[in-house]
Amino acid sequence: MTPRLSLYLPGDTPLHRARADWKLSVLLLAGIGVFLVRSPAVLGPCAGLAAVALLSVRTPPRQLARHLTGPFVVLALVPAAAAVFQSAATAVTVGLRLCTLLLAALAVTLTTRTSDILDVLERALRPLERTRLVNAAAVGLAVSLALRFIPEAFHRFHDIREAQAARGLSGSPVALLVPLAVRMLKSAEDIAAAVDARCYPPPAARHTERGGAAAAPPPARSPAPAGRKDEEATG
Amino acid sequence: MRVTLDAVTVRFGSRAVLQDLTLELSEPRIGLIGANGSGKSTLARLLNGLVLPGEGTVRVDGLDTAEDARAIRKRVGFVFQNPDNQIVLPIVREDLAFGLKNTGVPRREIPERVERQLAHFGIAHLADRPSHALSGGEKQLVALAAVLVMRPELVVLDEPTTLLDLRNRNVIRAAVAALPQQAVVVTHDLDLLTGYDRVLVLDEGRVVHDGKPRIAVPWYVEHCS
Amino acid sequence: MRVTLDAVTVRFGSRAVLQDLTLELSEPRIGLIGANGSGKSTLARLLNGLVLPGEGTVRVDGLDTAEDARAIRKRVGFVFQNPDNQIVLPIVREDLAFGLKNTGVPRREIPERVERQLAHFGIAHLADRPSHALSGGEKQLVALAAVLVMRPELVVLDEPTTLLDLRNRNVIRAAVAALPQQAVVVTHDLDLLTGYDRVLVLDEGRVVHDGKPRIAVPWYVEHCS
Amino acid sequence: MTSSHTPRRRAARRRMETKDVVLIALFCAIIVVLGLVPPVDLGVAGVPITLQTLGVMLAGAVLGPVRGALACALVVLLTIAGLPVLAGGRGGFGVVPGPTGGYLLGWIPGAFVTGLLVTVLATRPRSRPARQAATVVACLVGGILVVYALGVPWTSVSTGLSLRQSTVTALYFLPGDAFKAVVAGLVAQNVRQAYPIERR
Ligand SMILES: Nc1ncnc2c1ncn2[C@@H]1O[C@H](COP(=O)(O)OP(=O)(O)OP(=O)(O)O)[C@@H](O)[C@H]1O
Ligand SMILES: Nc1ncnc2c1ncn2[C@@H]1O[C@H](COP(=O)(O)OP(=O)(O)OP(=O)(O)O)[C@@H](O)[C@H]1O
Ligand SMILES: O=C(O)CCCC[C@@H]1SC[C@@H]2NC(=O)N[C@@H]21
Ligand SMILES: [Mg+2]
Ligand SMILES: [Mg+2]
Repeated sequence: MTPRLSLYLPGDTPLHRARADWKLSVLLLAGIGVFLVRSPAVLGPCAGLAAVALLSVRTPPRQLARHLTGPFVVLALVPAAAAVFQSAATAVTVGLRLCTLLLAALAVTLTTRTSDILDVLERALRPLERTRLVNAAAVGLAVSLALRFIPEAFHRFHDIREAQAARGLSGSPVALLVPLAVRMLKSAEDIAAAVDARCYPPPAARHTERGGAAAAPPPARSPAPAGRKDEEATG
Repeated sequence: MRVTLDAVTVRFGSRAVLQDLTLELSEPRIGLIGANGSGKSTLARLLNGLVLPGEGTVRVDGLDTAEDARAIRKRVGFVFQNPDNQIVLPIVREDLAFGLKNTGVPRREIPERVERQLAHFGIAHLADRPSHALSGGEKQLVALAAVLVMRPELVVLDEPTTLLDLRNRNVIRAAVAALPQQAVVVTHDLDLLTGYDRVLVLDEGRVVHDGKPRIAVPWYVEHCS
Repeated sequence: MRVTLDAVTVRFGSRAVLQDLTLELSEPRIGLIGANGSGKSTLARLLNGLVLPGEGTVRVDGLDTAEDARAIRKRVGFVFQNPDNQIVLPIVREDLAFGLKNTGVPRREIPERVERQLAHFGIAHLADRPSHALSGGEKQLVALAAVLVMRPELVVLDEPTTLLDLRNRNVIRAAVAALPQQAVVVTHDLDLLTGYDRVLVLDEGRVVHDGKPRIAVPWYVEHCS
Repeated sequence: MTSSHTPRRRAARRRMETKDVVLIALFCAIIVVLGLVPPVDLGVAGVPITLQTLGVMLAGAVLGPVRGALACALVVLLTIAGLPVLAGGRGGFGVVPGPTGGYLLGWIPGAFVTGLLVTVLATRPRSRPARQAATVVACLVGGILVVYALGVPWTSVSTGLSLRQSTVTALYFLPGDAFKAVVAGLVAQNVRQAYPIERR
């Protein structure tokens, strides 16, 4: 009923065992490198390598086919368009580039746990943290909350659609989205309260911000509480 | 109204939440009790096509919920366990009017029907309040009023008294008792079931007891607590 | 732990939801009852600084909630009325660990404490389930477990048994009774209050009765239903 | 600390509070759900027409520029992390260098500009229809102009098409996106009326 929330396929191949940060770094470098090269003599082997990497993952064929339909459409249509509008040489270059990237990315995506990728991203963000533009703990919380509330939003969307259908309305996007957004906004207050009530942010994150206790969010103060004054405007 | 379930199984993922249920529901007041996770809400949602059976069929007055969901929903009102899902418009009065507009009730009649329903529940003072700023119990009353104002033929209530105080619980109890319609009530509030015609006890997706409340409720208390 | 409210008033817009409350809460088990909308949840939220008083002060062991909210929240656990919004992480096990991480419990200890808490509530089998796919009652148990695992000194529970079946209600009742901590419980389930040390009855933002449950509960039943 | 509140107010303003993080995550969830719900048509060159752009405009218009942009950035982050959060259940690192990668990244400034324009244009006018119209305009500019400004050149780099040819492929999205901007404008205006929050 709810969508499956990860592309990761458990397994024990060399790529599964490889460290997530290595895999992602290689992917990133390949992504840049491939656009610096035009020669099919270089790009061809690259694409071959990517294909081998993907096959080494030993995905069940049916699942692999399903994962490849998206990239396949791109791989078929983009070079075709390039051949028609540009030249055959461009078509080959473009085709091999995308082939390399899409297959390699799929290989990495299938073999790396979401949590591991997020760990790497969080570590990559850490240097930025010193600039005070990024708060790694906040990013971590945002990702977790999003994962928690994607299925919840999905349920709510259905529930609202159902409740409307049960009451005779079907399919007006405005009538559907207004209550969804309002419910999400409304629950934000309770969720934030629940997060605060469990002592977020964690101590490490608090030290990175200046002054320990200052990092505690200023709580709602009535009669014009930070979290609630919004509602009063409704009157 | 007659609801029939024929060899119904519902799965979420690989877990069977309801298993091979065959039932006929036609009594005016039916209670549905059972442990947490036993499948009560799922069964309730089958009755108006909010959940469709993986195997088997559910028929409401002969209509298959998998095929005629729209027609069925017009006749089967549903009060959700969490009233937040149900309240769709920002002002209480508008929310009650919402369903009426959709089913083509003449505009002139709408305000009066809304007022009458609110007054009937003793919540006329909430009419102009923003629906999202109500207390839990207030919301539950509004959600029930919004369904009843549409005068469905069968009302399915999923734990309608959970958040209510004594007075409001009595209001709902009386309201349900006074309904001219058939009602199916899912509840953990066993007192609610006195005077019902039939009580089903669910356990792990199966009906393990089916009878008069006088017998079914003590049976449940003995076997399940 | 001693919580004191001194001439506290809370307004939403122009409506006073709590009016000039002066109270001292220090008994181990305190019940809070009253009609829907009487201000119970608002009072409960005052106790750990989730709502701040418009006028007056709330002190927890001498600390002002308006000033030391963080320190207070570490010591005052709060279980919300709607578990959908309280469970903040996608997997049950992660959700229980969340508060522990925030309070700096050593990483090695976390898994064990989580397991123990889940086992204590008889919901070890839910540990790896996605939080969104729990039934209503399962969610409520997880929400309570997630707060208790943090071992607060005072636990505030806002209607902790509303969605629970008989067995789970007994589980919670026993869990609350066995708490070494002080507990403030908001509830409409009056049976829950037997053996409590003190029960407050709220009405329109004022305490209208305050005493032993033996007296307060019948008083409430008589005056408010 | 309360006493020191006033002088510190401005600094405190800029810091992310829990509720901001929650709002960002929730609107990220809305954007993702909009990609799951309607049937998706994988059209020309595998570039999907998706309702997600509606969510992007909504994020900017309801939450304001900063949080709106961050909600989109979170979608991008989840995509890169390999979660199937894009229309048709796509995701993974491979999306970025693909032909639609520019549009995806363009969501971030797109939501930002939408939010900024709503703040500038739609909070002034007195009449409801004028505010409504201004919100729609903000969505058109932020959700289309800005998003395409990144998306079109990116398509050209990724696919080897010339800039002009890429622009032509973008026309394929235009009618749909214009419709979405109108819906997003109406929704945002209604939401802000039903449940106004401080925008930033
Ligand atoms: N959308 C869903 N996806 C996966 N599992 C689900 C879903 N909805 C319910 N379940 C599971 O199905 C089982 C039955 O759920 P249901 O909500 O019908 O129980 P219930 O009897 O109403 O319980 P409660 O008294 O707690 O409300 C539960 O174990 C629940 O975890
Ligand atoms: N955020 C809010 N904005 C405006 N009014 C509110 C808000 N929260 C609560 N109220 C109002 O304050 C009053 C008291 O609410 P509260 O939630 O404390 O009641 P309660 O005693 O817990 O009721 P219940 O038993 O129904 O949960 C209610 O009338 C409610 O409508
Ligand atoms: O899903 C992706 O691959 C990334 C987003 C691409 C969708 C772009 S956004 C602007 C334009 N309008 C649409 O409906 N789709 C494209
Ligand atoms: Mg249920
Ligand atoms: Mg309450």
